[in-house]
Amino acid sequence: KDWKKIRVGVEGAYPPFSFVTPEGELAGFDIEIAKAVVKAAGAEIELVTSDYDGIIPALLAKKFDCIIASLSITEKRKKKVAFTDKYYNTPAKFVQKKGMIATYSKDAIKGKTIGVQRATIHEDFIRDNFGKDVTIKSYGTQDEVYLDMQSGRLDMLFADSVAATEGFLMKAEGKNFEFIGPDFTDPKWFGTGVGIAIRKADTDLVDALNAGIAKIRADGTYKKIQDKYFDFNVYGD
Amino acid sequence: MNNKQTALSVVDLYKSFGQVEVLKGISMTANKGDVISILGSSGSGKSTLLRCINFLEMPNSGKIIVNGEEILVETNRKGISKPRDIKQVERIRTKLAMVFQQFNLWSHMTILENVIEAPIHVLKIPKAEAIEMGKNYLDKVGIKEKLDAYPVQLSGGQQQRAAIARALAMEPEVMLFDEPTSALDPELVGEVLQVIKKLAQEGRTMIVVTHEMGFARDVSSRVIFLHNGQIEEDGSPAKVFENPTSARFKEFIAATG
Amino acid sequence: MNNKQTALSVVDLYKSFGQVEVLKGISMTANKGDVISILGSSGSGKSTLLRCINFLEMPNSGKIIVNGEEILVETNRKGISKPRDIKQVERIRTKLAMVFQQFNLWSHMTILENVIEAPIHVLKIPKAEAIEMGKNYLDKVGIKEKLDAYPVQLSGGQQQRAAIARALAMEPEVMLFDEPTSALDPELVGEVLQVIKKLAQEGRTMIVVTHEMGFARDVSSRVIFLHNGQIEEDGSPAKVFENPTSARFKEFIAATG
Amino acid sequence: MLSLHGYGPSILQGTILTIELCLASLVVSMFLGIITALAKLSGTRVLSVPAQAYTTVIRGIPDLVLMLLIFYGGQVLINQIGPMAGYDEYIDINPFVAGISTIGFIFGAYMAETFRGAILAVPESQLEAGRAYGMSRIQVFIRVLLPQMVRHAIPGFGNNWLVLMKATALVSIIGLKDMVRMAGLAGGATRKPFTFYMAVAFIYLILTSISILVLNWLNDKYSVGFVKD
Amino acid sequence: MDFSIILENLNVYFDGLQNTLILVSVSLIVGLIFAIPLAVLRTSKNIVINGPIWAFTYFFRGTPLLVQMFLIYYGTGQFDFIKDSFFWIFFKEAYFCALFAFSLNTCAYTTEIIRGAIENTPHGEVEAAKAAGMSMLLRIRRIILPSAFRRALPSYGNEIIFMLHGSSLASVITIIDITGAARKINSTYYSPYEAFLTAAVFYLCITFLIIWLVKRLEYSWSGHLRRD
Ligand SMILES: Nc1ncnc2c1ncn2[C@@H]1O[C@H](COP(=O)(O)OP(=O)(O)OP(=O)(O)O)[C@@H](O)[C@H]1O
Ligand SMILES: Nc1ncnc2c1ncn2[C@@H]1O[C@H](COP(=O)(O)OP(=O)(O)OP(=O)(O)O)[C@@H](O)[C@H]1O
Ligand SMILES: [Mg+2]
Ligand SMILES: [Mg+2]
Repeated sequence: KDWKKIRVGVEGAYPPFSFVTPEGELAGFDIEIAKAVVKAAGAEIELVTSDYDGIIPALLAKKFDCIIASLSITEKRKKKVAFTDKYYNTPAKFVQKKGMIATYSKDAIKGKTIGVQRATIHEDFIRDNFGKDVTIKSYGTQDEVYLDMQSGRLDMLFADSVAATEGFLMKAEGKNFEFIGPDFTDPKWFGTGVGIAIRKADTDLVDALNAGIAKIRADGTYKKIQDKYFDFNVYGD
Repeated sequence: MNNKQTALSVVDLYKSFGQVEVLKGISMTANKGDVISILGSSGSGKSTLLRCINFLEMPNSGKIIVNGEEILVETNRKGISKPRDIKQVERIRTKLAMVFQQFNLWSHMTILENVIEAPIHVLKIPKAEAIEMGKNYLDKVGIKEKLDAYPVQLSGGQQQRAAIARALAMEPEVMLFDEPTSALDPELVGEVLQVIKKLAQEGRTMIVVTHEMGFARDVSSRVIFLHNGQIEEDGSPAKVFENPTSARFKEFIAATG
Repeated sequence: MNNKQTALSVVDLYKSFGQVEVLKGISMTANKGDVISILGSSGSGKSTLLRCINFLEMPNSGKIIVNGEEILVETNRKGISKPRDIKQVERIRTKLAMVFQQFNLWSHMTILENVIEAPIHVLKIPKAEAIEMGKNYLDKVGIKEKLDAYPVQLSGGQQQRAAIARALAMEPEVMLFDEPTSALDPELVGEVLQVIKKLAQEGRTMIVVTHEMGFARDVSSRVIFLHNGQIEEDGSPAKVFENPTSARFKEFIAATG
Repeated sequence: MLSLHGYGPSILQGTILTIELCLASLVVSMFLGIITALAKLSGTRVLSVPAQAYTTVIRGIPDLVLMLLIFYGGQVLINQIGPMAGYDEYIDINPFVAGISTIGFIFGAYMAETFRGAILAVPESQLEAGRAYGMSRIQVFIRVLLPQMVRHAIPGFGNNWLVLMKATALVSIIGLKDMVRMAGLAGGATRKPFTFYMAVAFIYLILTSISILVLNWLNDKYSVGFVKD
Repeated sequence: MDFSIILENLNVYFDGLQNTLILVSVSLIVGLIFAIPLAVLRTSKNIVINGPIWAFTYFFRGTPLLVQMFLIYYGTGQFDFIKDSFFWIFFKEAYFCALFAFSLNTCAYTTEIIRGAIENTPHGEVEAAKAAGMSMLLRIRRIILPSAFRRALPSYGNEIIFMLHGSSLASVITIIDITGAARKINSTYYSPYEAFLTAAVFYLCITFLIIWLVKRLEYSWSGHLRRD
């Protein structure tokens, strides 16, 4: 199959990686990377939005051809879909109301209510490691997690550190909240970075997109996009 | 026993609907044991008169006196009159049982439940007693075996008799009948009039709006003829049918007889 | 002009509903210009006969021949008979206009629209021409001024006449009337019978199910008496009313006369 | 306030999408509804049994579950059938079309019941008159049955329409950018969800009110010939 | 179809079932309790009394339940005066928000259903009650409402089913009801068929159960309509 046009599944409620501008346009790091990579792969792009918890089923259902939505490359997901190389990699962290607990420990967060986005690595991590000790609340979008954190329905949230910084802590409403505890990067849950997911059958598309990622890394496009959103290296080492 | 004891007085009753004057000064008195037939052509105000007596319609002016007690009326700022004390009206209504032309049995209750409903919940009679009494009255009108049936399951005549039993169970001072037979076939008409006749013989006070000349002539103790909202003829059946004074009433009996 | 030309033949018609045999071998012939009255007590199968003639009911056996053309019937594997060619039935129905007892005017169309509907859409007559013709027929039955009214806005007699106009506008070989006056008050009965009489005088072939003895006697050229699904009496009005051969028909005229 | 923190335009886009979605689904549901109603009334088991199953099952399952099922499952199904039928390309269903067919499919079942009732409400005698005058089955259907059932169908149809309109809110959950989704995104981004959801609630109220006016007008229009003046 | 997914996760569905049943039954009961007096007041001719009730039912019947839920769940969190008030104890809980939204919603629909039934009470039966000397409250209690309930039952049966269907929206505000369970399983196993078909079967069973119960109640309540 020749990939003249690639339909890319994105989310839209995960600032700064993807969000909707007041004019109703999709924007964000994921979106721009998607446009750049697809262009570098020599194809046209069509963006299709989907809720996060349905995004892999939707890919499998062929509603689009690949997912560029901050999807971490994990073993569990690899059973269902193929991944390209990573296009960024950032650790996950807890966020809490300032000063709620002084120092992080497994015991200290016992009994707390923790918000995560549904079907994310963060949900898996909390469920597998703290499932018995805390109350987990799963949300459709990351924005809803922030809303409930702010409104006080949640004691803590667990999310990607960059997303939480840019999407919440740096905003006005995030001023009373702070990170707590270490960076979490265990590849068992957090994988080896964030990649583009593709149906396993479409190996040619994996190659094409990998070439695309390599190309924008090389020609400076990646750096340009990164600098627009972050003042550090999101690609990781 | 003083036969002249007054059960119901209506004094100078006026009623209009909007611009239309329906009753224009009706006065009448029913003594205990009277059976008064009210005759009149369609639209002459017969139903309106009955409905004013128990305040289902609010009269514009005039007095209703039941068993010596006058129903008190007040007029509000807008000139609309209403009962001064709705509790009094409710109490007096229990003394004036009405039997409707369309029966108006409560369709969600069995016949017996229809009959005992008001005695239990309005008169506060103990349930067991009310059931006893209800059965008696159903027996009296001849439909005791139907007591567990619902109204739809009865024929017109049976429904009518159930409605009469319901009225009787209130043991009212006065029973008001509004054309109790007009919706029935000739056979049933006979049936129902028999029941009313029996009640008359027992000495009940009854006011019966009817088109049955035979009934008016043979059963009632007094006949009142309404015309254009006024009483045109009033007297014993013998008198009014033999020597009517009103020309209009003469025409009326000529046409219906 | 040969008056003996056959317009409609019914040959040995049988019809049953489930177990009930309603028509048990009916044979009859209507010549051009005949006005046949069909009499019979309630339930004797009169309506069923008319409805079989234009195949609104499917006969179990027997033949219907309209204007020399036989309606072809076939029997399927389950033993149920049905028209071999529905197109033929549809074509023949245009020659047999039926006037229903309940009129069955199409309630969503005005009177004129009712009249021109089938001529335009079935007979494919140009619209302008159909309107012209429709107005004529409405005039003929005396309700031209109502052409823009809807059926509900007309009195019973007016609706009946509109239904006749609708049938006439098909310029049919035979008109079938099912108790055209039974739902009307005496005044309207007269009105409608006048119209039918006028049509009779113009030489139309008509089959009229009726309870009006007067009509059967004075207007029709032949009277058929149905009883228990069979023809009990058949002949000119003079003959059947003066010298009835069937005992049952004697009773019938005694009761209705 | 009217600019809604700058998100006015995107809410407006969502509103337009909602309206388009409503109207398009309505068309689909009416089409399915009438076919199903006719199938149910056909008296032929091959037609009436599936029609009955369709209406019963659809009305027994929440819209949201059906939507999730059809939206995800339906595409999988199509892509399984496609290759079997010898079609190798991915069959591209755009989400808007998927939304329309999903809502149309669900409300087709409700419409079918409304239409069935309306058809039964047309007196048999009216149809007989048509037959007696030589009309073909199709002519009787188009010229007598349809115009008369419209009137009987309007009240039920109106209810279905109001419910359908509200049900389109659910497409926001499966990712279509209707006004509820836009309000959610805007509310999330500005942290002022109440403002946006309230705005959307009022837009719905306006749409409902307009619909009621139109339905009343339709009802009057089609009462002609049925009520005596 | 991979039945092992369903079988392994049946307990998730049963937990969901429990939540669904609690949500539906509690909100139906609360909604009905408030709907009865509201319906009676709604028939009042006094605009000061029936106006606000009209507005309430118009709002809740004119907007999607989903929007109502978002308004109550996320919307309340926007205001500090609510967050600082005593009520926050309740609105903090997703479960309470769902119950609150569902109850208001079903209350609005039920109010209109009962109002319609009240207005269809045969006029003569009401007059007969007046003529027997019944007070207004007694009339409402003994004649109007019992008669109205019987007429309202078929529509109310539909409302119960709509409420069951509506309850699936609880899943969008973090509650794991039947739908929530299905979404959780879909996102874990990426198998929409297994996940949602199972949920659909659960709902179908409950729906049929409701229909059957309502039919039975209708039968035992409709003795007064049967002629035999
Ligand atoms: N609620 C009302 N509003 C306006 N006019 C009314 C109302 N009720 C009765 N009327 C009018 O009052 C007049 C008398 O009505 P009423 O029912 O008392 O007549 P009636 O003597 O009982 O006649 P009938 O023998 O036909 O029952 C009639 O002209 C009627 O139209
Ligand atoms: N569709 C039907 N199914 C079963 N029985 C029927 C049907 N139509 C008519 N019948 C029966 O056939 C018999 C004849 O009916 P038909 O309508 O032809 O009588 P009729 O002579 O027209 O009587 P009427 O003067 O009362 O109209 C009746 O006993 C009737 O009950
Ligand atoms: Mg009267
Ligand atoms: Mg007949």
